[in-house]
Amino acid sequence: MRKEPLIPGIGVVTDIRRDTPDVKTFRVVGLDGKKPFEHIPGQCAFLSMPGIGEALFSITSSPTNTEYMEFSIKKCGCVTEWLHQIEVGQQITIRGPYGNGFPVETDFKGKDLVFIAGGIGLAPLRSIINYVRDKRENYGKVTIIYGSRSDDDLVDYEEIKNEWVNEPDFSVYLTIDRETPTWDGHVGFVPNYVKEVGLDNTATAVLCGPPIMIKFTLANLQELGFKTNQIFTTLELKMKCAIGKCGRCNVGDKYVCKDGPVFRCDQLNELPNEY
Amino acid sequence: MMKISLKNLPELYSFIAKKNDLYLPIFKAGQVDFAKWDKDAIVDLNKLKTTKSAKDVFFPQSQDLVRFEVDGKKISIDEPIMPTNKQVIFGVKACDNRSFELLDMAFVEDYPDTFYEMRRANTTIVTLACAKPDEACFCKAYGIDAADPKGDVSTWIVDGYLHWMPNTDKGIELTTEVKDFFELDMDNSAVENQQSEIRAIIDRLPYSNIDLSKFTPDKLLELFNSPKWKALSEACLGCGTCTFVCPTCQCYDVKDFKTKTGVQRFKCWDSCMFADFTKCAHGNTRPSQMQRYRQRFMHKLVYFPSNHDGVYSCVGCGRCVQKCPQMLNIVKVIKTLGEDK
Amino acid sequence: MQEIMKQAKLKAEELLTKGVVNRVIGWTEGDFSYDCSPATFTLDNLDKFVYTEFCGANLSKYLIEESKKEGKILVFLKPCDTYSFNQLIQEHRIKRENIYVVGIECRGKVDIDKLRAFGIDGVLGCKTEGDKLICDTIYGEKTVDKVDVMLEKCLSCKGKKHVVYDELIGEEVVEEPKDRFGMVAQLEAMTEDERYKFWQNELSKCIRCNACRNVCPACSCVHCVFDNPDSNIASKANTDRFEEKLYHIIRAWHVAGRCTDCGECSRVCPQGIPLHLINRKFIKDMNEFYGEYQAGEDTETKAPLNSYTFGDREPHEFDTKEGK
Amino acid sequence: MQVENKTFKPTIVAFCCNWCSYAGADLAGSARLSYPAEVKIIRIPCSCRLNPMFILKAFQRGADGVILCGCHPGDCHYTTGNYYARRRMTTLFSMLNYLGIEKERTRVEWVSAAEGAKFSAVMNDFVATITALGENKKLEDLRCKK
Repeated sequence: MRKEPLIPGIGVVTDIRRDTPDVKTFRVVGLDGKKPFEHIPGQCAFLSMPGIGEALFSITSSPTNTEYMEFSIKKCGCVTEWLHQIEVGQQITIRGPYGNGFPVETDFKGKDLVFIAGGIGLAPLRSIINYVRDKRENYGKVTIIYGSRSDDDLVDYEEIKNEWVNEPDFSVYLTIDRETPTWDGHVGFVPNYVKEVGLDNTATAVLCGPPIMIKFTLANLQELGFKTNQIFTTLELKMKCAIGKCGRCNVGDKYVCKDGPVFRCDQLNELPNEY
Repeated sequence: MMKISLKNLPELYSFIAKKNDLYLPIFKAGQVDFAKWDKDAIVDLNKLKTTKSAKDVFFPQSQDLVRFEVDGKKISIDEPIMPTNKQVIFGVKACDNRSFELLDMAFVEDYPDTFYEMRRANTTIVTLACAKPDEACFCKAYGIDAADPKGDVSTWIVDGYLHWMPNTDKGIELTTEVKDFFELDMDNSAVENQQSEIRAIIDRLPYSNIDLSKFTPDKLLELFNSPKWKALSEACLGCGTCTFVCPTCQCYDVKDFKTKTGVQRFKCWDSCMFADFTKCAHGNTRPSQMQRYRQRFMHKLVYFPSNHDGVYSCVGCGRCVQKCPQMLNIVKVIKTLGEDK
Repeated sequence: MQEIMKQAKLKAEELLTKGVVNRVIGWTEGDFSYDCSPATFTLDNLDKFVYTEFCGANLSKYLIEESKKEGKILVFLKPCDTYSFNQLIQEHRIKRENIYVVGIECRGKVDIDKLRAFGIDGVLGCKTEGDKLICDTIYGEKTVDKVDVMLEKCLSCKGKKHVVYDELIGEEVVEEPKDRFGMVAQLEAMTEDERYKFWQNELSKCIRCNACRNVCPACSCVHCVFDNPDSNIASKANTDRFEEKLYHIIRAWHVAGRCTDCGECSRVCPQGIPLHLINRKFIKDMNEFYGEYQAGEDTETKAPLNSYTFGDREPHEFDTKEGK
Repeated sequence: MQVENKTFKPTIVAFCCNWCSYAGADLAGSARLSYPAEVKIIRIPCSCRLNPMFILKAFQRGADGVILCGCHPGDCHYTTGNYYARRRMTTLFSMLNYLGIEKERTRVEWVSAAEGAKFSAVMNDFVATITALGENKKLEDLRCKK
């Protein structure tokens, strides 16, 4: 008999890392100690605790990681609050992968890539950035622009500082919204920074962050000469099933869970403005 | 074709109910709804429309999915109980029967819903022609023929007899089991007469020729941005009556309930008309009732056809026309938006 | 009825033209005479305004949102609707200064479901002639006594007096209030088990569409307890028989003492559950225990559950009444 | 039926006002007056705090009887709380009975901090009443039984 898609499997949290004051990264494996399932960058999984609720998170780890899966989760609702207080060894339920993911093997192949993220928006991008690092020969130059409220709020700062910046043909630009005593880098909002770093407008851009950042960054990218079919972003709406049936996450005739979460901007422009 | 006298139906019911869960339109406290038959049930085959549609039989209002037990940091999952009973649903009208095909598109395509699929596979559908369609019916607009209701077995009630005709293998199987209750009926004229009567009535129903031509996927943005939604949705209370009586509404919620020793996860009907439908930690993408109202009708008339080869997610049963507390309905939407060319 | 409608339309036109109000809330025509919906009008669409025997909908609740908007709104209220209006004023849910109330004559409204239950299917249009209702249907013309197909709320009318208005249209019909508590008393006279069976039968039809709550002028909370996931009672389906009872008991309780008995809950219930019988039980009890009180009669009197006396009866004394 | 009732141990939820009956229960304890172990006491700040939802939830979760104990009218720590509670419970219990719920399943008693003996007597009596009445079937939630 086929398995009911809404019935999850069980995963174990084997490591919890505090990234920022309100973001933790959880390492999850299956009961057999292996990675719960295979995925492509940008896809999501449903995590839940029975009795608390179920919520969809993008998978932060790269598919090239064969041992475990990671989720960077910001505390903002009831499920995430519960997740933030658990300890290593806690079992959770997990089902997935859901969504279309980034077109890493098609549209992105051989291209120069620009990743622009704000705050917890780095979570889905981290998956693809690490994927690109592991399959370096398939992709061109990589530019990463990442901003956050403060230096404390930079997700995965250690990895960025110690690994990403040293990667060949990688340029990493970090920025924070407001000056802090411990920060000697760039200060300013991401959309403005995008215009300052001198992007090559033939590259493919991938955006993820709060709606307001996306809105302004999009405008600025287009000013720089990026075409809408060169820009990709991810959407997030309320979901209950992730299989295109519960009827919540549609934007027009597209279901974010099934047809998304990754959309190209020209596709988005054809959809009603309800996200 | 075969026929059975209406007064012998209770015997037929109890025979079918021996091996199957039998669902019939049953009268209870003033309302007729599909419910499991037992010998005390008051069957009402004359009721044109049950209050709720027949979708409950495949997509019940609440469906237990899985039960968890939580012990410290450990979680265990109890295997779900699958609906393995054989079912017969009797007295389904053409519109409701058509709605099952639409629900199939929603639930069986891509990740199939196993509960739904299993119930579908285990159920034999016996339909019944609508002898007296009413003013709110507009099944004809969707090419449904209420006089020839299809399903696994079609039936007609004419002059004290129920005429029975199997259409599918499942229907033939059921017919073989129950054939002793029937007498052979070589003369189709009674049924044919009724059919032409029904078709004649339907032809003069006010909504039969409602114009759907405006609702095509390429008009998605134009329809979505129409300024008329505001006035259309003005009186909407945001209740779920239309969605819960609708045979094709399929949205659901997944919820947990803490039982005595574990957690029961269940799926239950939800309504896109409810204020909290799309509410989550970061906000609400459809904060106003106008947006929720628009979503429901856009889904039925544009989004669903766009994803399913132009098939509308409406069967013209007219339940929303009759049940909306403030008398808003899909026909008013079709007429209002359809009139601008 | 035609005459009243004409007067109401003229009044609306007059006040709109004079600029006393900038919009009107009333009822708009449908395709059949029974399907008129509440709607707002300006001079542009006033031709669609109707006032017929099917205008049962209470417009008071819409004023919560409407009275927050710019400018004054004209509202047509039937006598029973004015009680809800007063109650909302008392609860500070609507801004009186933004509303121009026109009381409109009412001689009882018709329930389309009752008409259907009477065997009159396929109604295309209706008109009143004296006490009769003449229905044009796809199956020919049918005539019924209007009183047989009236809304439950009209059969137990509180009286035809408007308790609040700026202006009246039509004559104020003099009518003795009808007995509202007959059915409640009948139920009280049953045994516990009979009553349980009655309610079990009725409440098990509930599909939790929330129409009763959403239409209720007393249910004006911005966030209902049943929509709060943290309340642990926010199930959307009556998954267990318990939930239908929980929902209806708590809902009736939350409006106890504020319910004006406008009867909208029973009118809108798609399953025909006699919800008014629950609300009226509270009203009847409070009348008997704490003295006559009619919510919405004025905007000053304290509701029974918001007040007390030293000598109130003790909780276990409710069963000392006759019956049981 | 008789046999069944003998083995039936009801679950009773007693909502006790912090200022009187909760102390009354304490006093009953220190005076070595017994009350049945079936009574589960929940302390509330005032009898007026009792949301009707609590009562229904108690029944849902398996209570067979619910009792509210508060200060005698006139003695409320907050002056008037129990007067409001009295009206609320009167109408609510009347409603429950109207829906067919046995009226014996719900009760309000006024027990002061000095009335340890009364507390014990009330509880014994209430448990005996509920035991005789049997299991709560009319307000049960089957999901809460598994």
